[in-house]
Amino acid sequence: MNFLDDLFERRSRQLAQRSSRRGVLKQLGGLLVGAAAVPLLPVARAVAAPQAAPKAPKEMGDESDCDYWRYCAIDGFLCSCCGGTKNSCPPGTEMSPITWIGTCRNPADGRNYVISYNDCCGKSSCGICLCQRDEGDRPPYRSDKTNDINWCLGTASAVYHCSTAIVVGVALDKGAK
Amino acid sequence: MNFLDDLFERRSRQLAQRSSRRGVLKQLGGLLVGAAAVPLLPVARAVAAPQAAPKAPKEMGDESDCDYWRYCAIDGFLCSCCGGTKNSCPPGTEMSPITWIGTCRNPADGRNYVISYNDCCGKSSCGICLCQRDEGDRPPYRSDKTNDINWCLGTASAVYHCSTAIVVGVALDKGAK
Amino acid sequence: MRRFKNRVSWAGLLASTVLAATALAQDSSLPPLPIEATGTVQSLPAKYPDEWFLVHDASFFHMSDGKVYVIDTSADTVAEQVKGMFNVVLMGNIGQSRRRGEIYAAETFHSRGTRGTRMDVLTIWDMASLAPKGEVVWPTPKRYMGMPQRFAVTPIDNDNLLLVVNFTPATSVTIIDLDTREIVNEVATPGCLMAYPTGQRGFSSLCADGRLMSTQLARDGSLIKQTRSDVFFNSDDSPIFEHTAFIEGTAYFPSFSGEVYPVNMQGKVAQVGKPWDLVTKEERAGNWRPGGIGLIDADDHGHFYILMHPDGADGTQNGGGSEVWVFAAAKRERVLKIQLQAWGLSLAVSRGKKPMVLVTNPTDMSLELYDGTSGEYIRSVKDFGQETPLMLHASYQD
Amino acid sequence: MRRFKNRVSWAGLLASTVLAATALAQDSSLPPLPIEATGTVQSLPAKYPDEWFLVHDASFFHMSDGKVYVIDTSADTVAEQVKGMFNVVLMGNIGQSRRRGEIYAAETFHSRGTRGTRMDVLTIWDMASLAPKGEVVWPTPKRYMGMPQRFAVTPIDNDNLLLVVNFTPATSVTIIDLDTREIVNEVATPGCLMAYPTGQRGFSSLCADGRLMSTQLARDGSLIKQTRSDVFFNSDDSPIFEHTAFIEGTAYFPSFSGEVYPVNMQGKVAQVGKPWDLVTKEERAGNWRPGGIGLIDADDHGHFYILMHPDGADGTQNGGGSEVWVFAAAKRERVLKIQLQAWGLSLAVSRGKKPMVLVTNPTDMSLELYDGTSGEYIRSVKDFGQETPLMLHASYQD
Repeated sequence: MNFLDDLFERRSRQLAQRSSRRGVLKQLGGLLVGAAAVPLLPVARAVAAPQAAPKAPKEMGDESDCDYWRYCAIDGFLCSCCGGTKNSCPPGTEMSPITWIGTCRNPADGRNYVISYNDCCGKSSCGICLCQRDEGDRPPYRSDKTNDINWCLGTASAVYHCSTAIVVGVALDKGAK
Repeated sequence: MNFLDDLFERRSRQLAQRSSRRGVLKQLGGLLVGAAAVPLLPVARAVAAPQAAPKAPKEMGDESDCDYWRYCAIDGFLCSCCGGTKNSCPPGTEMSPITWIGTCRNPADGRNYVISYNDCCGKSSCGICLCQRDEGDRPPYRSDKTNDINWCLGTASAVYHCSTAIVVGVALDKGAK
Repeated sequence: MRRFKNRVSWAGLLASTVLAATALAQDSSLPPLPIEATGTVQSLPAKYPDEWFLVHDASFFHMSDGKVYVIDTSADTVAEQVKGMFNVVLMGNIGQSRRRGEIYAAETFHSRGTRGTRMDVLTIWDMASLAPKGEVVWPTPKRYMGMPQRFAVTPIDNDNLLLVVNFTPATSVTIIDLDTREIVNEVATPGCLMAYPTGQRGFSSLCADGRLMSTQLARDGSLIKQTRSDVFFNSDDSPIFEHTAFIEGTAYFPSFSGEVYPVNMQGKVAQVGKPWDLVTKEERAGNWRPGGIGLIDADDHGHFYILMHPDGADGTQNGGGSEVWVFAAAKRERVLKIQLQAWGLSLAVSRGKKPMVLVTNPTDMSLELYDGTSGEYIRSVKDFGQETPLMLHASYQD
Repeated sequence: MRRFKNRVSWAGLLASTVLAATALAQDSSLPPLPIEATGTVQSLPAKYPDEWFLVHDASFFHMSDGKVYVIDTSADTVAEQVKGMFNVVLMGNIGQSRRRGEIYAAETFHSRGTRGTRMDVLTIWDMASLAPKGEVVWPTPKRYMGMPQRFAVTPIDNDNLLLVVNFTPATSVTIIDLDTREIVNEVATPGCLMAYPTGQRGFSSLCADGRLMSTQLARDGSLIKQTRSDVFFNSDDSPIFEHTAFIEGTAYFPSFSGEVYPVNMQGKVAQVGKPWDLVTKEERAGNWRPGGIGLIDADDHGHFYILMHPDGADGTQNGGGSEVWVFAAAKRERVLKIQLQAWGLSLAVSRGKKPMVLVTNPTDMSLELYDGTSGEYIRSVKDFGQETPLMLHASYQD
């Protein structure tokens, strides 16, 4: 019955994932006017873990799974499935410097982290592990919170390939998005 | 059970049709050297049907069906399904002047006709009614008989959209291909 | 199913096809078929019938090969339904001019397919020939790229001017003279996006701070004035969709939570009216909410149609809905609920006497047609080579 | 199935996902995660392991967006299997140089996507970075476009020269110096097509009249001599495939009817050997025949692998097969039959000690991996965004 399994897996993906160009990558800050700007992040820079600490920083879960904690506000193909990782681009692509910031809770330590969703650009749709999590998504007029925009901006090519999720700090408060 | 019907229809199409870039359009003549040439056709030009003839020329069948008699050596998307007809291109495309010639038997009159399979070019794959009938197909080194080549040659754009099947004469003998 | 498990049957299937094609009756006394012309190319009517739609398949898995299909939804077979298509590369957007018989497509090319120099182009398609009849090239590429929109490429001023939305992420609107096919101006819309026609020669944009900004233009496309409305929604807590339906000069903007904001766009400045509920108290308890991509559209009879889903929550707003609800806008009254076959992601409603609703079914990416008056399911449009037909347009978007 | 009939469950599904993600155990005494670098891009080994394949998805429904995926077939999950990809536009062809660590892709661009000026380009990809490191532009576009081939882009002369096949329909071969990345010559191959490496610095082409033509080149790519073989097959009645497998300098060309022609390519001129049968008398009675696109490939142990199907007839030659047969070429002996899970359309065989067979299954366009020694089915590679992965290449095509 492989045909059937296959079908339903596909349908499931379609239903759950194809329904929107999930924000892929989004933009720092709210009202950018006239030219690209780099607004302040709602971020307290995380202290690097002490070398001799008895405990090490920890994450849990599968970074190629849409449910992975960092992907709370991602939308697009997971670079982890495309030859990249959760925080690096597949070979031969270019990471977009302009991103949208999400705030995700790391279940391992209970902290909220600011996650930068940097797109990898310059090759066409990776096509693998399409992941749509619209939590906190807003329409494109709210550009700091939207995932319906192609964030391959400021890159040599505007062609979207996949999305990463990079820890850029600990969130000051849960509400910061 | 629409999901299932759909699945099997799709599988069926894949099995029967996706397996090769069916010749789409093919080239007149055999050994073209150095530059495109227009060799003689193995064709007796059909006399136009007399105006007062008691009987009219006749075809039968559905021209959007891969089984339609003219498509005996076609490979590609049927223009009949793409906004064109069996012998005309969809709006905004350009018909390739370089074609492959097949010989198909019209079941309505029992005659063998020479059919020119002219590609329509300049827009990307129509994607509809992919029809693969490899009868008489030969590998690309036998270019007058191959359907594995993109025959959008001599057109402004080399992009393949769909294929037509045009009656260009009555075949002198059944063997002419 | 058995025939696919039987590994030898495929070849047999082919062979039997061949036999069937030669086993028909024949009459050899018939005159031979005439020689046919080569080089013939079809054309379409300059004004498309009401039953025709433009189906924008952004090809999410192959964005370099986006397509817009012209579909006659009144026909039964795919061969009759598909009237033609044209390509729109890299998450483009389209607009239409009935008066000029033109479709405008904002698209993006790179000199090496997916790499090399980027070029943003507005391609002008002739509706009758479906051939390009002109183009406008951006001096610096900056057009808005994202999920398809209805108001990112917008003709105004009796189709004398065309507005194209930009995003870099700085926001602006490029203004094109449709007679000369030249860019005549670029107007910054700081913090605001999209171009909803407003007044005789202007447009409004939705702003991140919960306002609308209305821009008035002169005949030559130069800026007369920009006016910001009061704050009327909160884009954090009570966002409205950027998708809207126009009925007699009023744009109806649904909110995530199930209200609708009527905005009078007939004057020089958008006038925001009082929002009203799309859902009853009971429905609100069931978290019925609007959702989808192209989730709302209007007919010619004062009705708008909107995709609704139950169990709405943060994250469901883009996913579509299981029902289409039809409202008489002026009366603020729901007049019909259409239960979809499976699910709907985007919709469009035909113009004319008999409104028909075309809906993208995301479970198989087919299109389903419903009678806009009775809600009856009519037919599906499928197997037309589509990958992700994410935005539907009635053939004229006035 | 029920969950798709239940129209409210989709939204619920999403919501439960969110809950699940926040319901795990936590230890707040852990030090916080460090800040991570942005801008990191992965790279690959300069020499790919034996288990890696290049999967050419010509994207038959979106040819402007063809893709080549680098796939590690030894891994279990798609995330581990996919090492990267690059685009190849419009029915391209690829070749590889192990010595240079380069992949060559002949592709075609148009200035407006699917229209405008055509440009034929050889793009040189670095295997380690999967980034383009050079290109060669045709002065006049003429490259061969069609179903993907293994011998349309062929390095020769210890990878000093690259051959690219042209078809307009006039046939020729463009010769590129891989040091300077310049076109050094174009050699007409009248009536003959493809470029099979022959001798130290030459190639052979298959001719419509049933011959092979061998072309000898000088170090600078200039033509020394072209030699036509005797007629050894009839392209009407007893055609051979243009697909072949090289074993120790001999190319094995299967015929439609189930013979194989060994052609010694070690000298300056191709020497055609005596054909022998792939099928027994009984199998011939059952019309077992070769079929497929990339239907034949070789391992490093003197074996070739070929897709075979029963009930063969005129028209089945491109359709693939239900089995892969493995032959010890020197002994003219079949050593293994591999029953495929469903059907195979193209195959490639890995190099190295343990040959593995990768097969395109056209029923769902997945790839299936089989042990080349035991015939055992190992795993599938699927859901990697593929549309029509029509040609497979072992990671080094020596």
